[in-house]
Amino acid sequence: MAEEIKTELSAEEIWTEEAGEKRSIGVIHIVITALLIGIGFVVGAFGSISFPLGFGVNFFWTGIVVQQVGAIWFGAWGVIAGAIFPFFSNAIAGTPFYVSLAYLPANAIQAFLPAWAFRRFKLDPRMKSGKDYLFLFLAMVVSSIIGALWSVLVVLKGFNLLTADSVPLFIWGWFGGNVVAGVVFNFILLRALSAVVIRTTAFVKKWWA
Amino acid sequence: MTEKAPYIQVIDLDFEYPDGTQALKEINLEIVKGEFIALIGQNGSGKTTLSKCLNGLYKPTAGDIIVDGLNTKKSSIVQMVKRVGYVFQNPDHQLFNSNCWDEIAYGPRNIQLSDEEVKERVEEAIQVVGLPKIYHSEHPFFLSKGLRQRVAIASILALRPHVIIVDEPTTGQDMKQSLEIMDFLQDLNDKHGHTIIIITHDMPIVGIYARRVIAMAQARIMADGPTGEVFTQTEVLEKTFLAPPQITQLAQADPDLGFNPGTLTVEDMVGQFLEMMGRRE
Amino acid sequence: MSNVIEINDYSWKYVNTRTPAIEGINLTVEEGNFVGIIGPNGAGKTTLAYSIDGLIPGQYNGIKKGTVEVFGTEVEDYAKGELQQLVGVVFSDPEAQFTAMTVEDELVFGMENIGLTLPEIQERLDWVTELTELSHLLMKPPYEISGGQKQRVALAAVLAMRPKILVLDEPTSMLDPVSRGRIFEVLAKLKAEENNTIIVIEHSLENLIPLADQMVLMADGSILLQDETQAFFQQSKLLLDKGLYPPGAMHFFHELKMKNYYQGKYPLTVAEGIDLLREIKGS
Amino acid sequence: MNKTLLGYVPNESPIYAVHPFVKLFFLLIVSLFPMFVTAPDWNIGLMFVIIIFMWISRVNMKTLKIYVPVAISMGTIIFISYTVLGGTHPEFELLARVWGINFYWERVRDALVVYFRILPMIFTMVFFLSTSRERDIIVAMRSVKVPFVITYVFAMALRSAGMVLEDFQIVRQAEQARGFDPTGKSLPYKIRQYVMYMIPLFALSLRRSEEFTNALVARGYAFTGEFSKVKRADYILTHYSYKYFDYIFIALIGIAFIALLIFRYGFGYFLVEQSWLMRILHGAVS
Repeated sequence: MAEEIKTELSAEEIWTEEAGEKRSIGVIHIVITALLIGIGFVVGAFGSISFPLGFGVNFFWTGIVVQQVGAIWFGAWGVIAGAIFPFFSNAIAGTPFYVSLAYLPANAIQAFLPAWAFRRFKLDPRMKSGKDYLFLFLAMVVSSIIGALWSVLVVLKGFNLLTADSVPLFIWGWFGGNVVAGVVFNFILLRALSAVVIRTTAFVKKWWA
Repeated sequence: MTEKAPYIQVIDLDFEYPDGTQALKEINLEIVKGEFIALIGQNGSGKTTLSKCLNGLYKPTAGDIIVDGLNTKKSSIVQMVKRVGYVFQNPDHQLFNSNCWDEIAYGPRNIQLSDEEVKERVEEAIQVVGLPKIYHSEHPFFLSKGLRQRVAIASILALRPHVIIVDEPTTGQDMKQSLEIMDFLQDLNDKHGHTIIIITHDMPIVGIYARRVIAMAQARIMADGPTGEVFTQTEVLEKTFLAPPQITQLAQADPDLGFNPGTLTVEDMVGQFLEMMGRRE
Repeated sequence: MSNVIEINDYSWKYVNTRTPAIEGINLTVEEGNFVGIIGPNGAGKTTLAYSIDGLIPGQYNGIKKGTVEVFGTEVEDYAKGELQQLVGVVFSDPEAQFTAMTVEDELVFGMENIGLTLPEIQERLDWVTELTELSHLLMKPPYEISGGQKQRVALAAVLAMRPKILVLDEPTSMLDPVSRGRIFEVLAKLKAEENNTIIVIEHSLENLIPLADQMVLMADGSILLQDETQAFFQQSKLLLDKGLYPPGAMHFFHELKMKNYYQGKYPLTVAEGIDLLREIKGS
Repeated sequence: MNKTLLGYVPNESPIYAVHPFVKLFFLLIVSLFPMFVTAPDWNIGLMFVIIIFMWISRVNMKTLKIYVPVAISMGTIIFISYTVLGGTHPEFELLARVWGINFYWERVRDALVVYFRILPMIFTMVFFLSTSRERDIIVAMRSVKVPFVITYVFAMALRSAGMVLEDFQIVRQAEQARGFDPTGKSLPYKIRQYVMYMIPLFALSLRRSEEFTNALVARGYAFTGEFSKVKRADYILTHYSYKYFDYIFIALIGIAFIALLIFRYGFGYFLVEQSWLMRILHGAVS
């Protein structure tokens, strides 16, 4: 491994297949999905227990990093893991089964959107330019707004857990808890490990392989 | 030999994990500056736990550990890391930064040294472990296990602890790499006066390098003494599921052949043999 | 005896690396042979093991030249999952191989994968747990047992699939001397009772030498030496040059030979060494 | 002691005799009960029933301590949501007015209704987690024929969660061994600590993903292709069989749910208006 060539890939090259390159779904993707669920389970539960607002909503949700960085690196597998693991981490942190289940689409969107932005706009996961930061930040904000609206309006209201007047608090709670944690973790983690990840076989260029 | 005051004193140490597992029982131990010790025993015998107690990562459940006059129970992390450094078994657990230079600088920065001092210590540590320049800006993830281990050792060295504990330095290394790492630990011991403690399963390595062996089994110390002596205590070794290196076994096998049962290295054995042949001629 | 493995002019270069991990290797292994492979780290031993099991090129990207044939068929021509029924691999870190909650599930996993029926699974489970002395641990989580037991579980999990070829990649590098000995005891039983072809990659030669029929020395991606064990170790100088230290007894006699105190063959075990010493001293 | 997802249950516990599927069924169905019940009386009753089940199963009640802060913070949030953030409602009965905040009876009542609805739901979850081992969940999933790859991902995820927890401890120690001391430091400094944790955790997982994959492939596991369609023997299920009482439990849970629905929608039971607890409370505060 030590004699690895340092080929500086451009952001464009990271996301495009070389001529003749064969990429296919393999056992490694199943494993990655499982490992991401595992990390998310621990990291997410940690956030949910440490900074609770209630019903799995919290001020500083560390799980977001697994959700968003995971999907940027591992495409659809990261999205799947990002949608599923909050179910378990919330459960451990004391969120009722069906409430957790109903958060699923919100979590899927939060994982999907940044991953989509990176692939659509050919951003560099190693965070090389201001554009990378700006677009990731926007993706984080937009996805968290959608996530917050879904989870609070559809779920908490749907389950009749909140009054209409307290909805803003929870929307802000969910949104802020995600974006603040995301800002703290996402950039640093991407900077620290993207260079490593894109050279591994587990890295997903398109959505599935 | 003059009687030196011990640098580390372990008094009636017990350690229990939060889940109730008794990991260490009635440990009493004195370590003097400049020793080269091998901590041996089966997996799960308590070697790693003891090491983590020595540098204050674990606080004793009962008993005390005094390092350089400080009780580990009452000392801060910074006080301890300047005295006892512990290199983790799996280097991946202790690599936090995205290039080797920053990784080695991480510790010194944590204890809030000035930039110049950080630089000086990193350069020194890099030199001591012999990390080639091309790797300084490389991500530690991509280094071979042997090199990652060196970065891990350098990262501890940069804190300049007096005692350096290395957990399984030779696991997964070939013999040549093992000898390289061990030679370099021996250098630290000889030239720089560091006290070295290695945890290992590699008996030939113990025979060649360690001057003192502490053998553990079931959370207790079963034997403690000069290497050659411990390797002759066959009953104790059986209890600790250990066997002396093959050369020692050869020397011990037939007392009539007249080899010293405490023989540790091939060179030693050859020397004895030549002496015998010389005497006969 | 027929050849179960035939490797011809085989090279493999991982993507992103400068030099091939393996270059121009030729190797044949006869059915039922016990082969030891030694060499410094980075010699390509693991790459060779993965190539025999189809992990290369299946799971890794790279460039392949030459052929690797197992039971007369090129590894790439096997269907996914088919080759692994013929070749079993045990890795050096037992813990990294566990994915089940109990030792029993761990042992059963592979057997279920290859579609065995319940009675077959039960029968093999009994056989393998007795062979590896694991019966009392079946209900334990595999990561809560001792290191030696873990590696026996990893070995048993592969054995339960009854592969014709067994490849062990540094199976004892994480173990203490006694646990190491017990793994080799299992291998000795297999060698005596079954007709498996066994390939062991090891740094620790003490246990390997008494069992191996053939030894292979690898360095820098090539095979430097391949011979029957006794003849192989008469080349101690080459081994020492490559940084491979023979076990104590052998090393001792090598030193004596260098000093012209000894001319014969090197002993493979301590017992042989003692006999030789008695002879020398008696003469 | 047997490790469950939430700590330990003693070796001897009647809960082991119950088929894992029954526990999963209990979680899925009983979690629904409070959604159809607004009267706190019944929901509190349900909580007591679950506590009795836990006691019978000899669950170590100490593990439940981690939920105390969750329960308190949730209670507070709900209460604030219904009072401070409850808005002005002249049509409601005003109990008190403190610093310009209106405390209406209807609002306080609704807060209690919601709180006592959410608590039993949490209790069912906790009961499930504290009596189920990882293997139970796998067995439950396999016994209802969930595709193998899903149960396996699940099993591996649980396994890796265990490893991440272990790694987390070691990484924290490794950070300390490098002189990282958060005591008495500022919040940004502490946050940096968590950021740093994350790097080795991910790096370790990346390395493991390769090892795991090799181990799975070497054990003949195929995700795609001919051999992925192999019929699995599900050996693990041979250790578990449904006994007569398992059927009784399933029937009881099912009947209770149907009865609940009939009484709720057929006869208008379980409504907050019929709650005598609320009546007593109302009498006390107004």
